[in-house]
Amino acid sequence: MDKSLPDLAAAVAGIEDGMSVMIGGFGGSGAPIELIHALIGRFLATGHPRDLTVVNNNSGNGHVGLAAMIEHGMVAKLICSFPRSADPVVFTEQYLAGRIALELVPQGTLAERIRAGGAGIPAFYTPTSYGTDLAAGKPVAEFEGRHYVQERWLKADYALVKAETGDRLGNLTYRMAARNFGPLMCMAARKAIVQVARIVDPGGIDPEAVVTPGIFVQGVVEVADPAQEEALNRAGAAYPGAAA
Amino acid sequence: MDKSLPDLAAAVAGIEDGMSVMIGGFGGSGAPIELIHALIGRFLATGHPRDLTVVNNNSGNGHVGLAAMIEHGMVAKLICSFPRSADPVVFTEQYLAGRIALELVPQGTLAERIRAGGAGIPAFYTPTSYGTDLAAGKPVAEFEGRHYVQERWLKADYALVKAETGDRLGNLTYRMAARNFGPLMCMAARKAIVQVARIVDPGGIDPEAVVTPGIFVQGVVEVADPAQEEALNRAGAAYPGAAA
Amino acid sequence: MTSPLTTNQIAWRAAQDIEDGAYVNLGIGLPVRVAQFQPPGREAIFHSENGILGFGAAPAPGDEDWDLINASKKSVTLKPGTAFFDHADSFAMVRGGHLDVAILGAYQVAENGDLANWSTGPRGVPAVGGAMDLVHGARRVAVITDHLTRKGEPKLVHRCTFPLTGLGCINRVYTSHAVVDIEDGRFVLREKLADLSLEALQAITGARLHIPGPVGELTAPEV
Amino acid sequence: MTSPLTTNQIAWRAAQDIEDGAYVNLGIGLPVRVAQFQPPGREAIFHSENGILGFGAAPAPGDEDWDLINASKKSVTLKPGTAFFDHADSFAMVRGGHLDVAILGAYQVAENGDLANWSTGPRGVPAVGGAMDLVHGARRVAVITDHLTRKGEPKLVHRCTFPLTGLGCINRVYTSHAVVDIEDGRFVLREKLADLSLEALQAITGARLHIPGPVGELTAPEV
Repeated sequence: MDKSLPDLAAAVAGIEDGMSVMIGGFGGSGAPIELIHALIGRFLATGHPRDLTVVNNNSGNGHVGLAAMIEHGMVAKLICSFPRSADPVVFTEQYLAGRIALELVPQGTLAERIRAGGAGIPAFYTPTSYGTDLAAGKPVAEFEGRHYVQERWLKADYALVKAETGDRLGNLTYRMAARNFGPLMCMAARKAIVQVARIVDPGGIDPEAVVTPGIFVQGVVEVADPAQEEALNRAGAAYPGAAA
Repeated sequence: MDKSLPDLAAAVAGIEDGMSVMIGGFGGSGAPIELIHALIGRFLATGHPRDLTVVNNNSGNGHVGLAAMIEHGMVAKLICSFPRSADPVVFTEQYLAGRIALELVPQGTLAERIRAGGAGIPAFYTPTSYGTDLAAGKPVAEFEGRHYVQERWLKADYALVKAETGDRLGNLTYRMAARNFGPLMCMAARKAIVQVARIVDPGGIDPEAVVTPGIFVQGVVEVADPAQEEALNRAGAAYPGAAA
Repeated sequence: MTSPLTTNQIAWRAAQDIEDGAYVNLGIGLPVRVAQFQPPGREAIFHSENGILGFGAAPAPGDEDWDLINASKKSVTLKPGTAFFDHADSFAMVRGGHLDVAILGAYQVAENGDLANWSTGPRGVPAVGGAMDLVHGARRVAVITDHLTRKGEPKLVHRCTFPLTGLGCINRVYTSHAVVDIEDGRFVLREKLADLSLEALQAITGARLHIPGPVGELTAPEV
Repeated sequence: MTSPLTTNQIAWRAAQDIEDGAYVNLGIGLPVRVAQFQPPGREAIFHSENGILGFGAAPAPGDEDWDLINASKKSVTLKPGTAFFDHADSFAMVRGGHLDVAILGAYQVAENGDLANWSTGPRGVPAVGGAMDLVHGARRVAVITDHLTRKGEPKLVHRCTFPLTGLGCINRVYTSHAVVDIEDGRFVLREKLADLSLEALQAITGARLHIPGPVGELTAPEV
C-alpha cells in the first residue's frame, strides 16, 4: 500500500464542481497553502472546480490560501466559526454583496460536528448556543434540568489538510498548534488529502506518536518547505502573484 | 503545581462507599492492578469502600485486580461490554447468585458514552444496538432514512488508570494497546488517579506526544514495575495472597 | 460427496475476497484465522477494536507482551506502520464506516440480513463486546460459520430466533457448504460444494436460496 | 474622584482572583492581558481553544513560530509541560467543564447572567468563534469590561438587547468602576472605586445593584 501522490496537481485532481471540501487550519496555522493554491491553479486553467462548499474555522486572510480561493469565486458557501481576520476584505466584500453564503457555527460545535461525521454519530446534544440566534430552528432537549441543542454531523467529499510527517500508509503527525482541525477533517471526509513536510516509510513514525492513523487518510503529498499564511501576508503576497 | 501522590494508599484514599469508579484496561492490558489492590487493601482493613459501581470493559479474570475486587464483595454494579474472560468464575458466580448488578453496553457505545461524559455531550445517537434487546427503552430517531439509538453520557466520581509516563502536571503517555479506555476515563471522572511507570518533571514528555493532557488528571502515583494481570493469572495468583 | 469445508478452509475462502490494502476487522474466535490466509501479493491492514491498526502475527511463545494484544486478548506483534489509539478513536473507525470489511461469527443469519451472534437467550452471563458496533461499521460485513449448528439445525434462517446483534447488516455468508450473498432480503447462492445438489443444500438451509446467476464451485486447499 | 481603572488595571484586578494551579481560558482581545498580571507565587495554566495547554508568553519580535499561536492568533511560546491536541479534545476540555476559569469580554451583561458579546446586530459579518462554548465551559465564567460603552451607555443591564452568547452564564463582572457578582438573577456589588458614591455607580449601571454585605475598595496599581 502506498498512498503517496506524485505532485500537488494529482493531489487535488478529484475535486469536482459542487463538492464539499473541509480545509484544515486555525487562521494560518495548519492552513494547507500549497494544496489550496494547486486547486486555485486548476480553477484558473479550467474553470473547475467551482460552487464549492468549504468548511474552515475562518474565512481566509489577505489574498492567499482560502482568501484567494474565495476571491477567485470558487466558493459558493462557507461553513465557519469566525469569518474575521487581520485582513478580511475578500470574504467581507463577497459576503456583503451576497455572492457567498455563510453558515456560522460555534467553534466547539464545528469541531464536534466534524468529529461526529467521522465517528458515525449523526447527532448529539451540546449546551453551546442554547437560547441564542445560532440555535434557531434546531431541536432542543432537557437532560437533568439543563437545556441542550441538537447538532448534526458534518461530512465532506474532500479534506485538504497540512501535517508534518506522513508515512506511505497515511499515518500522520502534526506540528504544534497546526494540528487543530486536521485530525477531525481527515476522519470526516470521504477522501482526505494531506500535504506533509516529509513522507517516510512505514515504521518511520513511532506507533505511539501517530496522531491520525492511516485509515483516515487517502493521499499524502510531500511539500518539503511549506509556506505559512501569516508570513505570506506579512510579505504582501497574493495568489497567483509574484510573491507566492 | 504537583499532582504526584506519595503512595498507593494516598492515591485511593478519597474513594467512598457508593461511588462510581471507572477502571481502565481492556482485559489485562492497561489494568491498574496496583491501584485496585490498594483499594482492596483498604476495604479489607476498614470495610470501605463498598457498594461501588464499576465501569470497565470486562469483569475481571482469575482472582486478581477487578476480579478480586468483585470477589471481596466491593462492587454492587458493573457497567461493561464483555463480562467474560479466560477465568470468569468470580463474576459469573456473583452474577448468577444475584449479588452483583450488570449493565451490558456495546463496547463502542461504552467508549463513546465515556468520552461524551468527559466532553460535555449529554446524549448522542448511534446506529449500534438499534433494533436489539440492548436498545430496549431507549429513545430512537431517524436521520437520513437510517435508525439510531439515543445514548447518554457516562461519568464517574473516580477513574483508576494505568499509564506509562506522567509528569507532575498530569500529562500522560501510555504503552501500546494499554491505552484503550485510559484517556477517555480520565476525561469523564471527577478525579482521575493514574499509576505510571515513571513520573518526570514537566518538559519530560514531548508536547506532541502527550496523549492525555494534564487538565484531565488529578493525581499520579509512581508504580515502577507494574504487574500484568495476564502474567499474574498464568502464575495462579490471588489477591491478597502469596503470589500477588 | 465432497467434504464440507473445515473451519480453516472457510476462513481461507473468506480471505480470498479481501482486496489488497483493505482495512479489515476480524471478530473474536474463528474470524481471527482469516488473517493467516491472505493471498500472496495482497496485504490487508487489520484493525483491532482495542486500539491497534496494522499489527502483525502472533509472537513466538514466551515473546508475548501483554500490552500488545488483539480484541481476542491474544498477543500480537508490531509491524512497520502500526498505530495505537484510544477506544473512542477505535470505534470512530468502526462506526464511522472507515473499515472495508468486517468478518464475524454467527449463531444465526437471516435472509433479511439480520445477525444473531451475541446471546443464545436469557440464561447465563450476557456479553456483547464490539459485535453490535462492527455490524454497522464496515462497507462489507461478512459472516463465516458452519452451515449447521452442532445439533444439525440451519444457521441460515428465515428470521433469527436468537436475540439480534443487528438488523439487515450482513452482506455475505461463508459457510462450510456454500457462499451466500444477501440481496434485497433474499439469500442468493454464489458458490456451493461441487457434488452437493441444490436440493440437498436447500434442505439444510432455513430459507429459500435464490439463484439469479451462475453458481461457482466452493473449493479450498488443505489448510 | 478616583480615576476609573484602565483596561490593564481591570485585567490586573481579574488576575488577582485566579488561584494557583487554575486552568484558565482567556478570551480574544482584552482578556488575554490577564495572563501578564498573575500574582507572584501563583501559576495558572492557560488553555487556548486552538489546541494548546500550558503555553508561555509571547516571544521576542522576530522569534515567532506561526504554528505556535493562541486563539487570538498571536504568537506564544512553549513551556515545560505544554501539550498539544486537536480541536475536538480542546472543546471537550471547555464543554466538559474542565476549566476553572474563563474570562471573556462583553457588549452587555444582564443581571440574570446573560451575556452578549458576539454580535451587535444583523449588520456586517457575524463571527462567534469559541465564545458560545466558553460560557458553558468553566466552573467560573467572568467578564472584564469598561463599565460603560464608548457612547456612555451601561454595559451592565437589566436584560441584554444585543444577540445573546449564552443564558445565565456569567458569575462575576470586573469593570473599570466595580466588581459585581451575579447571584440569583441579581447584580451584587462587591467592590467599587473608593470615592465613587453608590448613587453615582447605580446611575451608570443598567439594573439595580444589591448590597447584601460589605463593599470593598476597587484599587489597582499602575500597570
